[in-house]
Amino acid sequence: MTRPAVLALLLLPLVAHAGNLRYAEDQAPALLNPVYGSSMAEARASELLFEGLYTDDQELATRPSLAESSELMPDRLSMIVALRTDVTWHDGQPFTADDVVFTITAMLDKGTASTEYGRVAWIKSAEALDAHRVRLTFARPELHPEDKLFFKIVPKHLFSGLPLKRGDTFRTKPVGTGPWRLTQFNEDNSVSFRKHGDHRNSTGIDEVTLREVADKNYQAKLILYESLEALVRVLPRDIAMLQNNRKVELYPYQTNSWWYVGYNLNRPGLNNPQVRKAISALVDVDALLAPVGTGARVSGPFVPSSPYYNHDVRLTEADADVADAAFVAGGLSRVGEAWTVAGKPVVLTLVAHQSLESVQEVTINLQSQLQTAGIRLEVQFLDDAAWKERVWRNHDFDLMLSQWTFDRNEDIREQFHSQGTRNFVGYQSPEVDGLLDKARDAADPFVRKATLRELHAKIATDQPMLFLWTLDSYAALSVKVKNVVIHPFSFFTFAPSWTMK
Amino acid sequence: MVGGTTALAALLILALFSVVPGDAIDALPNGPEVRAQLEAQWGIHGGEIGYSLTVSPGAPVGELCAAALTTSLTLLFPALFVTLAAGFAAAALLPPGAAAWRRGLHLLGNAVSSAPTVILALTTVLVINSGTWALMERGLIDRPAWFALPAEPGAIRAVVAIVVLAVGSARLSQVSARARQLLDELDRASFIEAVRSRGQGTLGTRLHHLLVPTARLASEQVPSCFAGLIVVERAFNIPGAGTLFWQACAGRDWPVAVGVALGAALLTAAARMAAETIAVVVDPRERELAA
Amino acid sequence: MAEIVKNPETFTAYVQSSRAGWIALHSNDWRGAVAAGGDPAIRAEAELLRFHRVLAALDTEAWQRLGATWRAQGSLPADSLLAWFVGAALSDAGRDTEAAEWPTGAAADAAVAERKVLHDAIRNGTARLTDLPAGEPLVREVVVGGTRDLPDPWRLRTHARVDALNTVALPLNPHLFSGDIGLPLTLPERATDGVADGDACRDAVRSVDLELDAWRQTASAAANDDGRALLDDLRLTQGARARLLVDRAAAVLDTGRAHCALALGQLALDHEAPRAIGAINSPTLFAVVASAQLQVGRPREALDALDVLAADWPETAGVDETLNTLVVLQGMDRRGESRE
Amino acid sequence: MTARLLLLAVVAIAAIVPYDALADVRPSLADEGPSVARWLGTDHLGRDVLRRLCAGGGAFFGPGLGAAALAAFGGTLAGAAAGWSGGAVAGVVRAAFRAIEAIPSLVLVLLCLMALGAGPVQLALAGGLAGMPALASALDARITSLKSAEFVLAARAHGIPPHRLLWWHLVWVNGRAIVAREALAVVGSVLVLEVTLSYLGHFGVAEPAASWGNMLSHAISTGCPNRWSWLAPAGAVLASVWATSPGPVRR
Repeated sequence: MTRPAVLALLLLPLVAHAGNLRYAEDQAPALLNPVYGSSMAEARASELLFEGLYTDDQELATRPSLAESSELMPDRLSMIVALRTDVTWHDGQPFTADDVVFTITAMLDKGTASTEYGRVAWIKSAEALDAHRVRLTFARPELHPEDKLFFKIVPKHLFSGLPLKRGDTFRTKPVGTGPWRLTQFNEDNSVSFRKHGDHRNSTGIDEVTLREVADKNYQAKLILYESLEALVRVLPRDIAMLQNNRKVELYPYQTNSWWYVGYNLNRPGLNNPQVRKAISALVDVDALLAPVGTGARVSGPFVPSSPYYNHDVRLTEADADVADAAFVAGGLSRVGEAWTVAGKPVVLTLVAHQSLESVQEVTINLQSQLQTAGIRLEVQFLDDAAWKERVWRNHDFDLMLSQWTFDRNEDIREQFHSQGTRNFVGYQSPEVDGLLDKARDAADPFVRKATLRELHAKIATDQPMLFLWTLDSYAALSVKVKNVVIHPFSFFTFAPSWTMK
Repeated sequence: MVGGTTALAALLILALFSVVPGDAIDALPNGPEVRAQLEAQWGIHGGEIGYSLTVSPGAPVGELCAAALTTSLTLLFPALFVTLAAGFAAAALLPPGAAAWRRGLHLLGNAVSSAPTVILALTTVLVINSGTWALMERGLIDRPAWFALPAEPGAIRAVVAIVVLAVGSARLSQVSARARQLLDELDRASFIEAVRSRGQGTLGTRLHHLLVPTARLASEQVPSCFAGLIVVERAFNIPGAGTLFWQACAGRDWPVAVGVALGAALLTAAARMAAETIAVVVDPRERELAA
Repeated sequence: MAEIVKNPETFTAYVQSSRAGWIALHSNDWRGAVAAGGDPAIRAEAELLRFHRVLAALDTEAWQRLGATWRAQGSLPADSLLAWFVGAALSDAGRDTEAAEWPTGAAADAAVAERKVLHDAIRNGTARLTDLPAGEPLVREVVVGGTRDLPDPWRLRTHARVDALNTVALPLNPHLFSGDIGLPLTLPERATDGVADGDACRDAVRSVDLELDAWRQTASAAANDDGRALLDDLRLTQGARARLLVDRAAAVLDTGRAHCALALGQLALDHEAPRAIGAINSPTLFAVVASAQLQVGRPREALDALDVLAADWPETAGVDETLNTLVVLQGMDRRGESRE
Repeated sequence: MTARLLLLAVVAIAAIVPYDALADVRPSLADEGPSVARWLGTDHLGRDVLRRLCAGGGAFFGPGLGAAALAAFGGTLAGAAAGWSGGAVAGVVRAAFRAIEAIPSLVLVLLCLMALGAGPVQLALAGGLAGMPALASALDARITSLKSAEFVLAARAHGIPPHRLLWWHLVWVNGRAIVAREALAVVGSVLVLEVTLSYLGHFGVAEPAASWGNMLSHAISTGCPNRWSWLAPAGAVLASVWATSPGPVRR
């Protein structure tokens, strides 16, 4: 990696501003392999690089992408997908049925331990009939299987074989079929993408640059200073500054995301609902929300405007008497200022991802509230690798602070089902499993809605998590970017049709 | 003399790391896999200094450090030069009986220079950005290409970084104080009187005699300049040895950290050796001492 | 408005006539303004009329899309009254050609028939709006695994009809401020592609904004101190701009330019308090944005806009249920994604 | 000189005032300007800026004193040994210190903190180690220059035992001013270290405890509108750096 050092100093690299869309993320994705995607930053970057068999059109209806057409068998247990023949990978290799089969079998393979396993669990097997036709067989009869074939396809020829591993070199040199290809990971934590020459539909923007700017405050200044063209999430307090600026357009979009404090139900004490209710009753959530910004409180795993939100469920209130009664019922005893169990004062550890927005304000505030109530809380900020290991894999924490973002289907199965791949808190409730299955298999939308509202009430009573709030979210784009349509979840789905003056 | 300093520095750092329990590689989520991969691919085993663990797993430390140091040198050498030039200029600006405004200016310079590099860097970026933005808002200037430090890479960002590096953490005030001493000694020196009495210009002799102490002064500034580098590269988003060292420390990647620390020690030792060789070449007395 | 800023005394005198009414009208609390009576009441009635008209159109569109999507998926239950409700909503809204595709005739259910009679009575003035039972649903059908709650399809149109009865001929422009500014917001001709149409409308508003900024400078320069205070505290210019944009958005929405209406609505929204009704964010703004989002194919985002109205306007509960059933229906077979 | 010591005394006394960081969190009072109750207003979490400023002094003063003591102890021993004995011992000691000086202080401190973990004791150790060479060589230079002075030769002639001569006459009488000044400089260097580490993250004083460094980075990252939330710590840092800087004549 020799670098003409002196030249770098003198050469004024004229970044072509015309076709270069620069957008900011709190943390650059460490891993660009869609099989292991887990953060929103990775989802957005994957949308630029990779494609699925089907995708959303601008009215969010399903339309073919890598697939040309498909034919569902009469018994609805299998389908044959005809693939496009004019698609090439970024490294020039042709896209074939083997890639689709490889991706599905890799994600299904337990050894891969893919975070996206839930999205292919319904496919029993996949086989390539010829270079451009794939047969998929399903575990259960499916009505509209193409609605579930949005997951991204990876190239078979760049992997040494199954099962895939998180550390594969593909993570730093990703190759996809998407409208942009990765040119390089730059030294200053930014990632550059360039238009994929022979992609079937032309893109209005030649280059896209992802720039990691950890400080949210500085992000808003950068778009004001026109050093960025797009900001995925604007902090509520920066909106006033951007709102009356004539060079920036604000696009409100709902990301169905809610924040929560998760209790580890496998830890002694926290597995007792009384103790969990007591802790929830200690926290004044409105005071917790104040330094973070504007949003709405949530009483369960859905956002208030969701069809599944049960408005009859009351929000948790900070009530010392309720907490004291619940603690005593939970077997704790008060000694002086602190709550103790078996003589020892209660000390809980809370883990949070270090690049979570306003994480420090929330954790310090929470520590303060719990300390005045007699519970000592120790906070650990984890970097990406430690977070994945301690939370995703080992569930090694007492409390955790994080947020979930859902697409418009708000499918919370992976979070609350006893076998859910994202059930970090270890919530096991046969009744909830039953309700989840009933909702999934319901044929009537009214029934699904009523079932999930009932689920909301049940989860709120069990309190596996203290549900906090959903934040108002805004994207800010420079007026130079035209023809902008933002996909509510993956943001860049319609980016190929954007244009830049 | 050079070998001695570097060897001792290396011994000290490595001794420090025998204290570290276990191996940072285990902190990695796929630690065991990466360790196995490293051992298979490059035949190394735990404790080897050769390869990065977390910053860019598997990359050879030597290569990483070399590349990073070359970038940092493009900041370090100009910064040293600026420190010396500004130091002597400030010293020359303040002859013993200087006017009040000169002394005031000198005091102000010392105050600014005494600010830690962190605060100096942050304030400089803030002032430049908001100042330019105010001018742009009023339409006095149109948008400069380098605008919005430190996001845009470019020569202006490098120049501002160099100035901050040269001035911060009392580096400039130390150099100007030492320069003042040297100039005073020179004025009182006997041979200057002799030359002046012969009616010749004394500039040539002065420069000749300043060369050796200036070289020594420069070599003493190298360690503190390198320390400032870590902060300046982080504040100005310049990927050099400072950023690499910081990422290594944050990620507990001690092979890379040790590599950069040794690089810094080597750099200082080399600077000292250069100063000594200049002294030997220029000053005959030093030559007898050295022989 | 320009001369009001110059000599605010005329404004205070004008407002004295019905102080509570003006305050309510200014903060878009129309029911309060109607209760206060006087000139503000007349203006509030006009606002209520348009607000309920936009909601009624949204309700009809929601029923139509729910029925059409369900029928397209081929799983529309034959035994349900839903199809009849879609027909009833469409015919009541006068969209007879589309109503023809849906079953019509006498209501099969007694409660529904009785509710239809009550609605007709209210509309011709023999009954009062308060006789209408507030709660939803109108009909609860038992289904495998649960119940199906169908909301009242006529409620919003009845509200609109009642508002029309109460609205007297208006002496002057319903919105005191927007009309007076005389801002030339001329929207461009409709572009073929929806999104391009939205961008064109956005640019038109941006050019008007520049003029508005200039106008505001001159106005506040000419005004004396309390004139300037009036301008800033009451945010008169932003309020007038919002009303102007909402007027145009509602008008453009009727001609089917949903993207343009959406752009105007988003530009009118006061982003500092995006989920609150206040001096700038009027209920009609949220109704227009919801309707535009639905027509642009984003029923989920329409729900977000309607959610703001749920607290103060109980009559929107029905259209909210219809819309979120449509959202659930569109995602029946999908498997959702979730990320941290 | 007295002004500098006075200022440091104020910082030391302010640091002793007890401050419960967590009890001070009041989000309802966030971002308030100076008021009667809170002279410097509050930060983004409603914490009193003035109280945190006082408590923040302790975050660097404690480790600073520890580092100064360590540097003074080690430095005096080594400096005296090198200065007095000369020859082989001096060579070894001087080479060792030149080696430590070859490594930039921030690099050495970061390596120590990475190895030993972050915390006030570790910061004191690292600061002391980094400050030792300067103190030692200053004392060493002083002693070697005085060793051959007449009064030392005369004292020797009068039969004053060498170790008493070294420790009392040379080190205490003549050297203590140097040691004091260098120790003061070490306290200043620990302050700069603390502010730098807090800006870089990871190894600084972790919130919710108060330190001038994390007050600065908190004010910057949250963009707190109360100017004093960053002006106060920045001013305090600059004043303290001035107070501990040993003045132009260093060596």
